[in-house]
Amino acid sequence: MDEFLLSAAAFVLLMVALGLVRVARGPGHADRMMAAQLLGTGGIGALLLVGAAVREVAVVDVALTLALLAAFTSIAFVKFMAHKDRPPTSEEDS
Amino acid sequence: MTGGIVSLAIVLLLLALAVWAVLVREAFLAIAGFVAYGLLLSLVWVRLYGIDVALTEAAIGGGLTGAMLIGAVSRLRGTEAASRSERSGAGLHVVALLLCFSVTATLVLCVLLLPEPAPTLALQVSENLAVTGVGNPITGVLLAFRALDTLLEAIVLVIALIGVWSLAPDRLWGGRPGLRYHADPDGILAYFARLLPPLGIIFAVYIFWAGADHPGGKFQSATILAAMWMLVLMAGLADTPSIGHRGVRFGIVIGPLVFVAIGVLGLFSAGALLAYPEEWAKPMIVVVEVALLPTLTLVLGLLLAGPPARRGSAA
Amino acid sequence: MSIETLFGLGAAALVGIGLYGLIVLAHPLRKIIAFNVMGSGVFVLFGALAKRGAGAGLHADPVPQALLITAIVVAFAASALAVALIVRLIESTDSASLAGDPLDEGTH
Amino acid sequence: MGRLLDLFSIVAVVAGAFFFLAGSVGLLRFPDAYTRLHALTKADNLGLALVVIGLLPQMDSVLAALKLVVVWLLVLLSSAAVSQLIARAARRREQQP
Repeated sequence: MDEFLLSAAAFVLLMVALGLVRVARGPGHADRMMAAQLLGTGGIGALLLVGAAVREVAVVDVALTLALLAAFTSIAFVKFMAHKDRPPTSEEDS
Repeated sequence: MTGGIVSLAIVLLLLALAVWAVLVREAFLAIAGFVAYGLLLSLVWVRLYGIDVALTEAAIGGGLTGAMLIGAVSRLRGTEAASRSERSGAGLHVVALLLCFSVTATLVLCVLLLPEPAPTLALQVSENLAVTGVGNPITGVLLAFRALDTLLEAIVLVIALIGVWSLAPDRLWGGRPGLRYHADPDGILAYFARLLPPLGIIFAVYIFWAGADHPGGKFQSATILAAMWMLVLMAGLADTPSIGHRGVRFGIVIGPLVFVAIGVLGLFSAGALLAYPEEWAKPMIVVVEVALLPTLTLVLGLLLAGPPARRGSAA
Repeated sequence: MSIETLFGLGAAALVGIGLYGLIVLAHPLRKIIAFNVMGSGVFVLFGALAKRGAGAGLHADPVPQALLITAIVVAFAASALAVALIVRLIESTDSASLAGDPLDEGTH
Repeated sequence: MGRLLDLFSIVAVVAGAFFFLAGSVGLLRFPDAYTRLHALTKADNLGLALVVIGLLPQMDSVLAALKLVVVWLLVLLSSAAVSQLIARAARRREQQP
């Protein structure tokens, strides 16, 4: 069983690596964001699989932290894209 | 065997992302690669049985650092193109390659020639852990056996924050850090920023509490809290406090102050700096951790927010 | 090959990659990223050493692991300070060039 | 019983891995940002969901299983919000000259 879970983790990681090609090709920032999102989800999936294989319960906590913080980083990225696409005057009042 | 393949896949992907983050043309892409790299690093820590480290890495390496770099890249104002033309000569590249190759080769030699059996303090830690009253050996090391490191770290963080603040122009001293974000008319971000923080806070409290006996603790907890705070700011639901705010400054110094006070108390009650009297070890560790939590949260969040950039309304 | 050796070798390569970027890249923000890559290489090496020290019922030596946690947090603080310096440099000179002293060249 | 649960885990995890495959292939092969987003959300929501469902029987406590479900819900939530924002950003880009 553990062997199977580890192979599944390796497979998911491989798929994530494939998705990274999209980061390289673009063309827009939106596409790159999507690849980053896939990487986040795939990374969390691989982490859960590895955690179950090595019977380390606390890995679920790591996955929870990642899920929370990945959401936060994604929003920072999206904010940046919005900032870049909009005329720069409306964003700040300093 | 399969475990080896997973580890190999992680290492290869990690190296590919590192090369990407260093060599890719645009800074934005380098940062996207670096965030992915941070995520993979937490997988590395899980493979190396450092769950506490994995938690910290997931929170800081993948989360806060990425958000901070993204914030910086949006303020580069076209300096990127300028510095691309500022190419270093081929000679420097060759010398750099040679240097890096020899550094890596030396490290490889060191890794291959490590002493057997490996030196370790695991035995001493697990023998003495019972005295501290905590069950997580990492927490025991952080707050009892190597408490001085943790104390100095808390102080270093405060100094880093003062360093960041001191970069403000004179007229803005005491003002509010960062941009004022306006509530997103689209509403999704605002909705998200109302939904996520309560969940984040519950989880942060859980991680904080779990830290005594299981992986977790104040660093991870404070990072999550800081991220949730920044999320609320980015959605425009609240404004960053001005750096002259009394409560903020009090929160920033409370952790190190309590830590030092308890450390000095140890001189009288247990005969050494930062020593805990035997019965009182656990409660004192809890007091220090609770005091450090607001300090770490405020410092991490404000480091992310940057130096004051606007005049505070009531500084 | 043991998992410690594998990650140790990977870490050695990461240090080299990061150091190369730190020297060659011109833009300071890129230097920070490269520096973080180099630093994480050191961290992973440290983690591999911690794993080697497993014993007494623990999967790894907790002392280097605890130091790693402080190291990660301090690395973040140092990067934040460096980023603030760069943003200030750009705001006051409109350039991110580290070559020479901008005040001498009279850009403002 | 344990055998049966293991089998259930294997089937669910394999199905989840398939959706990750589909998501990656879609991200690479689909022609524009919106269809790629469609492919991505399949990996996000279904792929991770199936992996989580598959791992549920492998958890040794109810709390751990509950946290596993929360991980999935969090990813679902942020994926929904972020996809919206990504699609909006893609559209804004299109409307600009």
